[in-house]
Amino acid sequence: AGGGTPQTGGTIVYGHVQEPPCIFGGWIQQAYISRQVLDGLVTLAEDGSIQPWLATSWTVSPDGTKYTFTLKENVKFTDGTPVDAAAVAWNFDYWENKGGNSTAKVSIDPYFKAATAVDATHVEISLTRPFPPFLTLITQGYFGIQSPTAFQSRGEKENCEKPIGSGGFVVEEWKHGEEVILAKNPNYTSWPATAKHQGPAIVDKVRWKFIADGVSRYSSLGTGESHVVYEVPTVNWKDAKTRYQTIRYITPGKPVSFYINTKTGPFTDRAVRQAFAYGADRKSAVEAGFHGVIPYEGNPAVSQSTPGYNAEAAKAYAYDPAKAEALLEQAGWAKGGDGIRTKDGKPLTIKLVYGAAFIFTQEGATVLQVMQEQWKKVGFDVKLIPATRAELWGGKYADPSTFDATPSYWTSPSPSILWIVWRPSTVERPNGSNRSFYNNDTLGQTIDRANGEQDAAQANALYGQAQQIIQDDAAGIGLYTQNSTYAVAQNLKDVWLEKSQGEPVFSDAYFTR
Amino acid sequence: MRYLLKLLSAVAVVIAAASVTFFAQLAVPGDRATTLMNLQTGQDRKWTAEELAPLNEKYGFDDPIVVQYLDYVTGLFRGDLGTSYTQKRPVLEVIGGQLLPSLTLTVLALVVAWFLALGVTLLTVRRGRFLSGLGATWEAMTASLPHYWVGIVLLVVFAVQLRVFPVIGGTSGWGTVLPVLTLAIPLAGFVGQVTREEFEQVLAQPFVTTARTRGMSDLAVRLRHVLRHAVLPAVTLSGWALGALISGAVITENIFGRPGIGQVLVTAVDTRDMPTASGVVLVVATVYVVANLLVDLAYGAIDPRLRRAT
Amino acid sequence: MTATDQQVAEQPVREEPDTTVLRVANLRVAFAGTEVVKGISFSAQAGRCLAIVGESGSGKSVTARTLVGLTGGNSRVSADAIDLDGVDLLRTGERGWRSVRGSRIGFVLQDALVSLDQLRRVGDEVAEPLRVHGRGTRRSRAAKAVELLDAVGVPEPAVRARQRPYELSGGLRQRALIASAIALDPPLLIADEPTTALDVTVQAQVLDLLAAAKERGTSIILISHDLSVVARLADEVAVMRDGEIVEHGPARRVLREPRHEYTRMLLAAIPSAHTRDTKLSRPTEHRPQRTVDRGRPVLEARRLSKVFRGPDGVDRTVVDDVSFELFGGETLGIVGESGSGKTTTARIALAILAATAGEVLLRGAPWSARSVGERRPLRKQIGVVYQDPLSSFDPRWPVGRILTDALATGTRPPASKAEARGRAIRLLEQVGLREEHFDRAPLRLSGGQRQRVAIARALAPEPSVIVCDEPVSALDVSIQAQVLDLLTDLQDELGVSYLFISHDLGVIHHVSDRILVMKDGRVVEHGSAADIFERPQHEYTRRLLTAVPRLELK
Amino acid sequence: MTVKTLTAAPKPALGTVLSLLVVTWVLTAALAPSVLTDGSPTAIDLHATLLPPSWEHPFGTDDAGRDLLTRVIHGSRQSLGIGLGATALAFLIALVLGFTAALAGGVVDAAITRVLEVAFAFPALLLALLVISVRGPSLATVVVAVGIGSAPGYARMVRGQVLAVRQAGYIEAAAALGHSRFAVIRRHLFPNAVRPLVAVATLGVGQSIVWASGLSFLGLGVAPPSSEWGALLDAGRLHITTSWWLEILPGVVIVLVTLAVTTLGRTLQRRLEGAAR
Ligand SMILES: Nc1ncnc2c1ncn2[C@@H]1O[C@H](COP(=O)(O)OP(=O)(O)OP(=O)(O)O)[C@@H](O)[C@H]1O
Ligand SMILES: Nc1ncnc2c1ncn2[C@@H]1O[C@H](COP(=O)(O)OP(=O)(O)OP(=O)(O)O)[C@@H](O)[C@H]1O
Ligand SMILES: [Mg+2]
Ligand SMILES: [Mg+2]
Repeated sequence: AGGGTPQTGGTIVYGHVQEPPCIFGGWIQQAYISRQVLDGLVTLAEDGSIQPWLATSWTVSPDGTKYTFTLKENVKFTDGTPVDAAAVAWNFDYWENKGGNSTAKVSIDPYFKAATAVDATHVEISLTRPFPPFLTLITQGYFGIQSPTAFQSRGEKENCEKPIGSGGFVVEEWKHGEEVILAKNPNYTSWPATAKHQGPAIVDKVRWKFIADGVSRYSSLGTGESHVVYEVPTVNWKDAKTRYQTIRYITPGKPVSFYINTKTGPFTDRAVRQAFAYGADRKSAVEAGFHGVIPYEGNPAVSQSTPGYNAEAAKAYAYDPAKAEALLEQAGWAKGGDGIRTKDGKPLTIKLVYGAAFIFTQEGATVLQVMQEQWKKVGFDVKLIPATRAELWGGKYADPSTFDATPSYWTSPSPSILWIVWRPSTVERPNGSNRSFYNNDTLGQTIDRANGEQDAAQANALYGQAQQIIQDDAAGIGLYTQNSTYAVAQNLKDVWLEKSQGEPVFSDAYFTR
Repeated sequence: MRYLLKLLSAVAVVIAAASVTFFAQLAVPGDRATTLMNLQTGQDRKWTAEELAPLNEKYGFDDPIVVQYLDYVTGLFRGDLGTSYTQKRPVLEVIGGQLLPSLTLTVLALVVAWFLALGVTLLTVRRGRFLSGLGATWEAMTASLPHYWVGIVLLVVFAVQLRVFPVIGGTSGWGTVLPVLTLAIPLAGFVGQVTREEFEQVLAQPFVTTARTRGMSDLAVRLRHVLRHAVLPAVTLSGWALGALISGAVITENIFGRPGIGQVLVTAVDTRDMPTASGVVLVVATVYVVANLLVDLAYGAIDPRLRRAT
Repeated sequence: MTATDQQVAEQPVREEPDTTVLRVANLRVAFAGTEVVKGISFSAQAGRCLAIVGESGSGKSVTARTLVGLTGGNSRVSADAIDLDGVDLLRTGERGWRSVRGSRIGFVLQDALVSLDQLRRVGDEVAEPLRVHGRGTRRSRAAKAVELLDAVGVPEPAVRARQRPYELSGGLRQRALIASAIALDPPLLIADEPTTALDVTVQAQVLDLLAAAKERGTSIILISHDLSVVARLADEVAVMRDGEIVEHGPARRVLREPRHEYTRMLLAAIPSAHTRDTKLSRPTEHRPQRTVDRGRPVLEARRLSKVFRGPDGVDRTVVDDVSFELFGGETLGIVGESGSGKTTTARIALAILAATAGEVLLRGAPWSARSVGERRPLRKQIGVVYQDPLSSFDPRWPVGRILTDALATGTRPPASKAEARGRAIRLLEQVGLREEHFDRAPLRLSGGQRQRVAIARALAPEPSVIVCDEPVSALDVSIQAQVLDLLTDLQDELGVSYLFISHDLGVIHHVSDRILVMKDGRVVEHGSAADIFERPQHEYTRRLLTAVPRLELK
Repeated sequence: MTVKTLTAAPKPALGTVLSLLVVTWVLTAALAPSVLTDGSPTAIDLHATLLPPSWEHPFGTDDAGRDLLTRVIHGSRQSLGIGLGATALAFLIALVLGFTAALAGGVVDAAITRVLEVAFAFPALLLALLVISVRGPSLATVVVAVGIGSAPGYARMVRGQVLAVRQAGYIEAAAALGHSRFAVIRRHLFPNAVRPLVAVATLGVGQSIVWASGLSFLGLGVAPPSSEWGALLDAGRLHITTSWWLEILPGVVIVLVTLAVTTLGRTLQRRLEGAAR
């Protein structure tokens, strides 16, 4: 709204939801906060282009397997040690070979070969095969560069609580269970090309609070106790739009879509999977559950904000109960007295396992319940099985025998996520992330080709084909996009989201009076 | 000698509780290394043996259970509760930071509950049909309130609408008011109910009539004579309540964004962070045991007859 | 009887009009519509004692409580006057009552042993009236409390003042209570059953204490159902029955020459030496001559002793080398103060409790030495009647079930339900109850009726010995008389033997052929009733006997 | 002449009647929900979402257009089931432990007492979390979690009760009549020890319902689309500032039902105690 005089200093109170166990790690909750502390090599711009950050420029070898980054000079970690090529190389080595960050690892596995320091300011990263998404992938928060000196000289605890990077903020204190206090790094010199201002952070501090309860979180903005809140409850979104600056980020990568167990159970039959997709008005359900705030996503493979998104494929399987019933009839599932279909005396029971209260909020659970009702009408007996965190993380529902469908998402700025999620699982290269157990060699080859394709248009065409294959086979069923929503108080300007994963950036933000 | 025995038995109870937790968590299906891997990646999948090997190695998950247990218990005697798998910090530190807010919350809740309960009881027991009925109903009603419903209603009314208290006050003084009330109101109902029952019985005792025959006013009789007798059951209840509240406060912590041991416990169980979960139980059990020792002392102070019995 | 006597009896107030402290006229009290005090009038004079006597439930305590405005919940009180020194208390309101309580009227509640706050120091309790009425300082009150305790004859008053009531014996507690009641030297002292809970020896001391207060000019209203207690203190007696005063006059006259039928009955019902071979409730009737078979004892105790380990880990010998023989058709009385080991002896005799040493024989055969299983079939030979019958009945069982259950354990278990019922009803009739009581819950029976059911239950298996542990101590005299008569009737008819335990010497004297006197777990004296009462050998026995209040008037 | 009237101790007459009404209503809802409502608790109507209370929808509708009153009525079976089931389970455990401890005495008693002590020191929340980790969230799990969680308290009560009743005169009287130990336990000890606990159990039912709703809050409750009351509260939470009825009304129902059950329990307790005195 333009008005107001910019101020220097002040403390931003930010209401986040979940508290991660450590500030640095492979969980998106960790990326959110480590983005404030650690800088990456490169960053992703609004238009999808790669922009300089710690690396001022880079070259790619003609065969696409060698990336040489030129580092910004005189950048120092907050422990005073230089951000040099050796440090960067050490970080890559740590993520890929020392188990330092398993998400970073799976993102660029098996393409990554080695990182070597050419000289103080040049680092060379070699790949086993050409992999153009590489640059995009390393814009993610998992690839934040830490001080090797600090890391190696300190204990696990310090590294967990206070990673040392060269970012706009340093971790001043972590009041566990309550908040992380980030203090401005006064010597900040390594802002990304996408930054809104040059120089250290304008505010003095950020209090990164963990407020699990949606009502409290959103209300705190209204009472002036916080300035920015994450995950505005959808019921409050309309209100938020009128009272605050709002930012909505549609996460790229795999949207919230169902993995469909193609290995055992009724969904081994493609027709049944398709009937399942036709059988529920997913769009209306999503609108009802999320109060029209979160967009429906028909494409199970990648979400609409991902480069190379196949919008055509997304249109398949619009709600058509008649077609669903016809498909089921053909597949030999006949309706029984109670409306539930059976085949060979077996009812058409679908075990739908979902992460209750964290992957799926109450709002998401409503969506499932609406669809459950609709599926019942066409003859599916869908059992909603809420899984606790302990169960999911413990791998209780990892085995194909334990579920028929399970919704989940995987954020990634690149369509190469398809490789992680849909790559066929083989004995020598098992893929535990392919939770549809969908082993389609053609699909695997298509994605592989796309990943290696230097020409962007060509690559996107291939990614598009891959999405089509998944959709045609109903190996997954789309549901909605993963969203990050933020509401920002009117007197706080220039809070922006980085493009790769939607993390808030506070180093450019300032208060107005 | 008797105190030494008491102390020993208290220590035994605490260690037993922690041990039960240790084994109970082992009995829970699912593999710890898998959980940790999934946790690190935000996944819910299976991992290969090689992928899990470094974690198994690091935390000794492959050691025989007896060895793991002995490690743990001997650690306890050295004052070492182990290191959190997920937070990489000593459990003592993980819990240490959360204990004070939890204790503050629960102790204050207990105190406030007592004041509410005694206030209502003193003013309403046997004070005419209407007042007594009102008091009894109030107690029964507040005792039936689900905690988080109270919390959310208090939050919306007093913090969001009236803005008397902060929404996310954390551990600040004002911020503690609503969380304390959330826990205290239902507890006050409980305490009130047992006190009322006892109060009614004591009011009918001959010594109360005797006090009246000396010309004492009703209020004075209640305060000087009856109260002391009537609080005994509520005192017992308090020992139990303190132990129960401290882990049960998780809901309140959740709503008001407060740190606390309840949150730690829930997260630890979710993430199969065994040392942390066992540590929390150890602490809660200690609080319980200490609270009950205090109850014993309070008993003795209130009713010297009980000093010998215990 | 002279005309003056008559006059005094009818208009006691006029005798010394100047000294009237309290005047009550036409007092009525009703609870929830039921009138329990039905228009009574009396007055109290300075330096004199008015005794109100009457059976349990006649309205004595209610009257007393009404005099201090503490009648109780749901009550309706009306009177033409309750005048205290010319002030109508009924018109004073709660504030007025409070200013009178403690300062103008001292009150000693019926339940002496629980009338002091157990959690406060005795001194504080005694001095409480001073504090309430704003007399003195904290320090001076403490001193006064010690003084008061000393005045009522509490030894080591300074120590006692710092103790708590549960650390004091019953007698000391009763005295402390009286000290508290007279703390402000009220002109009127109301004492409701001040001696009921006490041993005879202590009873005497308390009565002396009240007598001393009377000497000092205090007006005393003494409430009791025990005429012998009244006889020692009262100048004037009012006899209450069903909420009315049926007879009222100078103590001498009322006790010596009762005019009302009810008063006469009360007096006759008091068991004593005189009543030995008569029926208490039918004074003219004599017991038939009995034959006691002095051959083989039915029950024999040989050198019993019992050691209990207390909670403090210290062993206490509660029964110490007790031996006795009980012959067929005989009553052996055991008397002794509270805690002397009477009940413990009885439980050992019943083989419910194992003795630490010694042996019990039943009909010459080993009894206590047998195993539980071997004893079970023999149990029908020995019955028991407990002190508190109510707690010895399963609260869920009606009378009929209690009796049929007992019949089933007997020598001739009933073959059918109908037979059981018939025999149970016959038992009820035998103890003076009727068929209508068969389905009654024990809770809905009066104390005397309950005791009869207990006796019926003891009789059901047709035992030859019945152990009676304080079977009448909870009953008032008239009902006590009926129960004692019943027991002697049964003995006359069936020839049962009784081991009869009581702390009441009158009762023991009335029923026993031979007597065992116990003190501190030992038998200090035993012999025939005549020997014990007329030629007591042991010092303790003599002390017991002198302490017993007697009806003989000065 | 003056008349003085003092009022009596409160008689719960009105409260008892109202409580009976509420309990009748909830029992009807649990056993024959169709008597109170003809709708289906899962019937969605995406054109009638988030409607405030009205004649047509007395409790309003939720974000899937489901009628909240219908859901509350149909949820009563599970909520009540949890209350009754958990209390029954707790009592079963408590009776076994309590009687064994009190009757066996000695080492057994000491052992059980210690176990109970540890159970008390053990946070009930953790117990629930563990049970749910093993079995996954479901109605049965909630019953087991709440049941086991409240058993130690009852067990202690049972033990105390048995010890107290064992002292009673009628137990000795029965033994003196020559009844066997077993007969005495069966005919006198058991019924008299258990009877006062009936009222306690009634109170437990209400508390279990409240407890279970707490589990729902932590995402550990009964699986959807169940409209168990705790789940309704959980679902309504985010709506409290926008569609208050979704949170407030189920809460009021829980409180009323618990209050009614508690009131009846107390009345029952007074009756039983009165009769036993
Ligand atoms: N608070 C009360 N409510 C109802 N009835 C009462 C109350 N107090 C006493 N009564 C009844 O009043 C009658 C007289 O009782 P009271 O206590 O005066 O008898 P008492 O002569 O003192 O007998 P005891 O010798 O047993 O002490 C009894 O029938 C009793 O049940
Ligand atoms: N089970 C027991 N354990 C420990 N001490 C006991 C037990 N039973 C009785 N005593 C003690 O033994 C002593 C004698 O008790 P007993 O009941 O035999 O006395 P009593 O003569 O019947 O007295 P009372 O006239 O008061 O009934 C008392 O000091 C009592 O405290
Ligand atoms: Mg009386
Ligand atoms: Mg005795």
